[in-house]
Amino acid sequence: MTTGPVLVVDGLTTELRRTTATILEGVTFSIAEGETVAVVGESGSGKSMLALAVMGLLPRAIRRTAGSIVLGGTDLAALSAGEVRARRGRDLAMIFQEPLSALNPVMRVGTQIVEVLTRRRGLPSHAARAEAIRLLGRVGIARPAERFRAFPHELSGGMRQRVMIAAALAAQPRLLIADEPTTALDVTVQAQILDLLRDLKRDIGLALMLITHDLGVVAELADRVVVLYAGRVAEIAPATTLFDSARHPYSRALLASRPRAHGPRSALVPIEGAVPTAGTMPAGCRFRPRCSLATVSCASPPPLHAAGPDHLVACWAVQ
Amino acid sequence: MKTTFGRRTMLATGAAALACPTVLRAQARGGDAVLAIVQAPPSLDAHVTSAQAARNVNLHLYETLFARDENARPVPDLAAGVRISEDGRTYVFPLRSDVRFHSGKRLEAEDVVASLDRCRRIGASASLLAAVDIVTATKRDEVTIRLKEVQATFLDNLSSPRAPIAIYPAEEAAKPANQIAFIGTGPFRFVEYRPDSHVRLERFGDYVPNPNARGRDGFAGRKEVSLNSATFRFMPEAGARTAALEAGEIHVVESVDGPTARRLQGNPRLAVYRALPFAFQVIKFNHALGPTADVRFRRAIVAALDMEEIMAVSFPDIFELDGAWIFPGTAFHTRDGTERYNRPDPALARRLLAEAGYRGERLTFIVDNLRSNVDTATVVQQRAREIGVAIDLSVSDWPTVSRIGFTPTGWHFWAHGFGIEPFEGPGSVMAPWVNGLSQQRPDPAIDAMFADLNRALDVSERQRIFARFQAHMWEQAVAIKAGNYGLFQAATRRLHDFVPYRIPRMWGVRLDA
Amino acid sequence: MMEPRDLASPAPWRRLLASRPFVIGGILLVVLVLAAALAPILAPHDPLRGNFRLRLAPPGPLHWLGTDHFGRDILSRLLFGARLSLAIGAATTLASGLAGTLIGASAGYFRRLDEPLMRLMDALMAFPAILLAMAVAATLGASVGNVIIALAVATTPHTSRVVRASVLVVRELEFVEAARSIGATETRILLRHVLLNCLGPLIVRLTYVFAIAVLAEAALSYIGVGPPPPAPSFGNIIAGGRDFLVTAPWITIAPGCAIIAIVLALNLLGDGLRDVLDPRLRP
Amino acid sequence: MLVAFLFRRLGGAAVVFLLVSMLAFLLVWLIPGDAVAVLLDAAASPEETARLRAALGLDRSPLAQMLAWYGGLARGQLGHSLLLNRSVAEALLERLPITLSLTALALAIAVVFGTSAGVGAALAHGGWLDQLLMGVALFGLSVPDFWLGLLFIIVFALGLGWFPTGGFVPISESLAGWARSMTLPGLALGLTQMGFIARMARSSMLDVLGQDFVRTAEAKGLSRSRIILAHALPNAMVPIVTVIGIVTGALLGGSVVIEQVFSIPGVGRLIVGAILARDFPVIQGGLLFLAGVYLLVNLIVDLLYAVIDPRVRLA
Repeated sequence: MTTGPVLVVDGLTTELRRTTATILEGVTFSIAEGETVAVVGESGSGKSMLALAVMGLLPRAIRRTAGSIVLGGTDLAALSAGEVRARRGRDLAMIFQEPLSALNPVMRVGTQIVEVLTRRRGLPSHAARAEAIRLLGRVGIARPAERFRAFPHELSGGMRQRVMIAAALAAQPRLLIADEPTTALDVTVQAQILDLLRDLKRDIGLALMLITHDLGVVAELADRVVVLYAGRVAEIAPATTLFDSARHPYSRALLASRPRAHGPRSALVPIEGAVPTAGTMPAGCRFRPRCSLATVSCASPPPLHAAGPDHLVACWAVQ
Repeated sequence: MKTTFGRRTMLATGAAALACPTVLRAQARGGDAVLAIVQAPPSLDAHVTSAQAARNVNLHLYETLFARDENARPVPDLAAGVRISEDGRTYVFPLRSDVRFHSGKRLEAEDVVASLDRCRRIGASASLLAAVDIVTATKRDEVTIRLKEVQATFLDNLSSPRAPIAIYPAEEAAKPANQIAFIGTGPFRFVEYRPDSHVRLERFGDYVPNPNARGRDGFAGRKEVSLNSATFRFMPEAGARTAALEAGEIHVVESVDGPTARRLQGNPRLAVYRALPFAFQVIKFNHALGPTADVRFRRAIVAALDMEEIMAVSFPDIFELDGAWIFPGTAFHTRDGTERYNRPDPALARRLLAEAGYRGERLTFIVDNLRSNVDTATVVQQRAREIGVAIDLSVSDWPTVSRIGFTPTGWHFWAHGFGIEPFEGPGSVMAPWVNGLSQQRPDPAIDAMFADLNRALDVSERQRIFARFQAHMWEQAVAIKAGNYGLFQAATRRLHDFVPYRIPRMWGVRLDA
Repeated sequence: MMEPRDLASPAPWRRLLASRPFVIGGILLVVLVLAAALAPILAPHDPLRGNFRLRLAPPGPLHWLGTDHFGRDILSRLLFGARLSLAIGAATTLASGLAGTLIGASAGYFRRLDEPLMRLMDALMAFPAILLAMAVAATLGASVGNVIIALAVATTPHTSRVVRASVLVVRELEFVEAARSIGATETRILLRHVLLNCLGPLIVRLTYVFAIAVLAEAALSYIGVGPPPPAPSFGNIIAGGRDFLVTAPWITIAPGCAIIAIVLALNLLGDGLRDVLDPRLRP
Repeated sequence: MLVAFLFRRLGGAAVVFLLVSMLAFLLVWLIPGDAVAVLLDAAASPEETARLRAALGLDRSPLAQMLAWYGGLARGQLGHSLLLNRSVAEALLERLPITLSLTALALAIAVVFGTSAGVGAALAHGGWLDQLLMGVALFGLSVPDFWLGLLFIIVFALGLGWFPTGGFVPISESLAGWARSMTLPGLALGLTQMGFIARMARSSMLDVLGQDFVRTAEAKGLSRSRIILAHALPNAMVPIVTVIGIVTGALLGGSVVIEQVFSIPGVGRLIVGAILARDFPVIQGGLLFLAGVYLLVNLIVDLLYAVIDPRVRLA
């Protein structure tokens, strides 16, 4: 199923400019063409930071200090800001958690798609308009020509997310990063958006980096999973493997917190304790304070090592 | 020649040539003079205002039957002369036959009748015509005025420039106050009035200078105009006035302060004129209220003041110390009573205060927001403080101050200038103190002297009465005359033959291109 | 959702002291207030007493900032002028605060009063404040008290709107409901809970009112409806120099700089307070 | 919707109008003195004063005057000035272009420079340019406008002679003359308000730049200029436009003093003069007129608000 990797992230490290506290540390993973890789973890684990780092959109206060981000053979990290900008939208696109705030409220949704087509793909405005309406139809918006003229606040949440996806697809990217694309939506709408993403993946062969804390979404969509904890990769495994035999204590705890069957969300069992924040990271294994299996050896950081075929884990307790 | 070349005026031209041969020198007509005046005229309806700022403009537009000459004596202007009956109650005024209104209409007796009636009805100086019984047009160009009683000053009154008894066309004289078209017989005609900006006048082409007069003479005389237009710009900011003059935007400045005048004198393109005396500064007391009702207290204040300080601060470089209640050099000027003028003596002041029983009550000095008046009040307040008298300044605009100042409560001191009164003569200087108008308590001595003055036909008798009045003013400290002040006026040297007067006259002057 | 805040807690103070504009503005203001308070000691001359032989003297060793046309020392007049200016500003602030709170709170809390009160405030806002003040001064006469009345009338509408807006937000919060449910009277709720929580925006607004009052007092004095002479208010000093812009520009320039110093200090202080007390307002 | 909105707003404006006119009447009743005092010198006798007062219709009771005035208003007339020899409407209309051109120029200066400075500062957030621009803005807020005007006169008019010290030249007469006569007053008035707009623009822009849709635009790979001009600025304009309404009110008030400083014959000076001269019909009409302009500007701001932000409903 996998051919060559679209994205290879190797040893990616970021830190706060002011305190030099690390946020991401040595993050390494790859995404193959047509593959969907889910990045999971609690809030604060650095998932969104990872997505922004790949996009080259790190907030001003944070900088990348080490590592490479190779997209289609080019190291984005070695490019200038302008060159990265030139890649965004064309090679890689991103959709966000809150489709309302992620859309410009005072610009018609059609224009927000058209500007990608004219400015990134160089289409003449007439063709861009037709293409934008086609894209709106493609992402499942009824009466697309009419909705083209709508403002974001005139659309439902699900439709807004479809607009976001259409705008992201407009530049025909090789990699789409979806940051919690369904979190802000109703359950039924969530399912529709997931169906749409699955269709697109199938039809276009899109590589998808899915940022989520919802293991249900992972189960539905992901080929492989990267478990992130406190800015470090805890475990990487094919989705099926992870669900069947997660090895890292944190992955297990995450899975345990997942509601059995399809119960209501409130049934989530929280993991005890909280993700440490930047600057208060414990030495050694960062999960150590919350880990029931912690031993003396956990005082030094565990390396990522193979725990099976295509299965990597960073834990001293796993051999 | 400065008259039109119309056939109709040829006769007059000949007369003018006889009267002033110097005018025969070839003089180019033309020039648009721009004058900066400090205050805007409150009205261009001459009948209803006695403000100085209004005269600046209105006496270019309108004329009166009689007008004051350079020495403030009444001489015929629109009238060709006057015949007074034996009983002194009938005045017959033949009108000059060559006079036209700016509307083109000829001046006739009915216009004079209507205008005089309007002044008696709504005029700001209607009291000047109080003695008039009836005004009739006895011929097409002859007006007869019948008085109720003999009035020695009737021609003075008729020619007063204060709120001029201007002659309007009859149809304008029928209109309410401040709703007229500005049509007169003056050497300039009205073009445009932009409130807060300017009034623009143009030479009146059909104007015929008074053939009976010789040369420029006060508000009367031959008013020959060579300018094409005169624009009066209202410029309240002193700095702006001088800057505009120096930049050549304007040609005449009505008023310049001392330090600026000194600076302008160094400018070879400008001429600085002194009009001194122009007016005098008066500090009034309220005789109806509190300590100022006591003559000892008033004398204490007189003794506390250094008039030089008051005048030097209020009118820098353009004042003269003079205790007389009429201008020096005029027939009525006298030294009687002035031995009490400007004798600063704080010890005497304190003693008088004690005698008056002043107990430290706070007194009110009302003053309008004209700078020189505020300055006068400020110096008085300061000096009074030094002898232990507490004075609060109450500065408001003129309407408020004058409303309060003519009531018996709410004030103790009030300072402002007397401009036109000393120019007009002893009657006008005395009038404000008659019936206690200005001091708010009638003073029988003044009232009696004023009645005597009106009855006395002999000049030396009138001079004696005025000397008594002046001595009384100082002896009783009815009010304080601080000194005479003047105006610095400045003009470009391109303006020739300019002579400062009560108003900046734009007739008889020439502006080089 | 806005959290009920307790102003007595030390946290805001610590944050205020960490705010650069607050500290700079505060220090500047303290210096100016001290200069004003110590005017009788610091002033080299009597601010009211002039020597007419030394009129319009340029700045020099005897008169550091020169003299006016009475020969009065400008520096001394400025020091005493700062007292007057600060006193007028403080009194205006107090009056605007009291009236604004009363009107704003009534409008925000009692729905029936809202419309009429706010329309009245609209009408007052539609009058340019300076003309309103002129009219008041012309009516009541120029005096320090009347300047304060005029400025308070002119600044109250906006203050009342700030209070009303806060009251509208706070009155819907749960803790007000909670207070009502345990049987607190309306007045008590209004005073204790609502107003206490509107205090942040109000304090910020009033700091700016203070600054506005100092500026407006100068403008009123300049037009001639401020405190009557010889009071050395900044505007009076500037107005006194109006006729001497060329011959004695120092009369005009020095008081303007004094106004800027005071207003700048107040604006800085207001910025610091706003950052800490009222995160919603960010002009 | 728009019609209903306008209708409602006009209703509100009518109420405010009525209140303003009543306040104006209250003032006229309370202000001592009347126009007669301006026409007469200090030595006028009581009889002369009374006669002139009657001639100007000032001897009627305040109630009668008020009723007559409202009667005139109902017929669309603002009455006749006591002193200016023209109707109040004429007096106002001949001043209108002057005050409007002054406030419009000042507003343009304040908005253009204020917005640019604010946006520039936001883009340089935290840098020296940000600090400099905001320092200047704060300074601008703290300078009395009339004093700045005097300073300009001292330096640029009296000192360098580049501009006239005051007065007004209509555009119709000379464009260059108009520009010369309006530059200093426009700057004095505009620069002090510029600080206000710059601070607002900066915080509004910072707010917008931190919002998700800007990140979306970044993610689309749009150019920096496109993001700032097409995405951030239109959103940042929403609060700026609201401030413009407030600033216009302040400018109208400020123009009253600036017109005094520069001797500009505008509406402000007309009303100040009318107050000083007790020209009651002009005071009434002038205040009503200014209130009308203020309400109109606020109405325009509300409409503009809806144009810029489609989420705003005119209700």
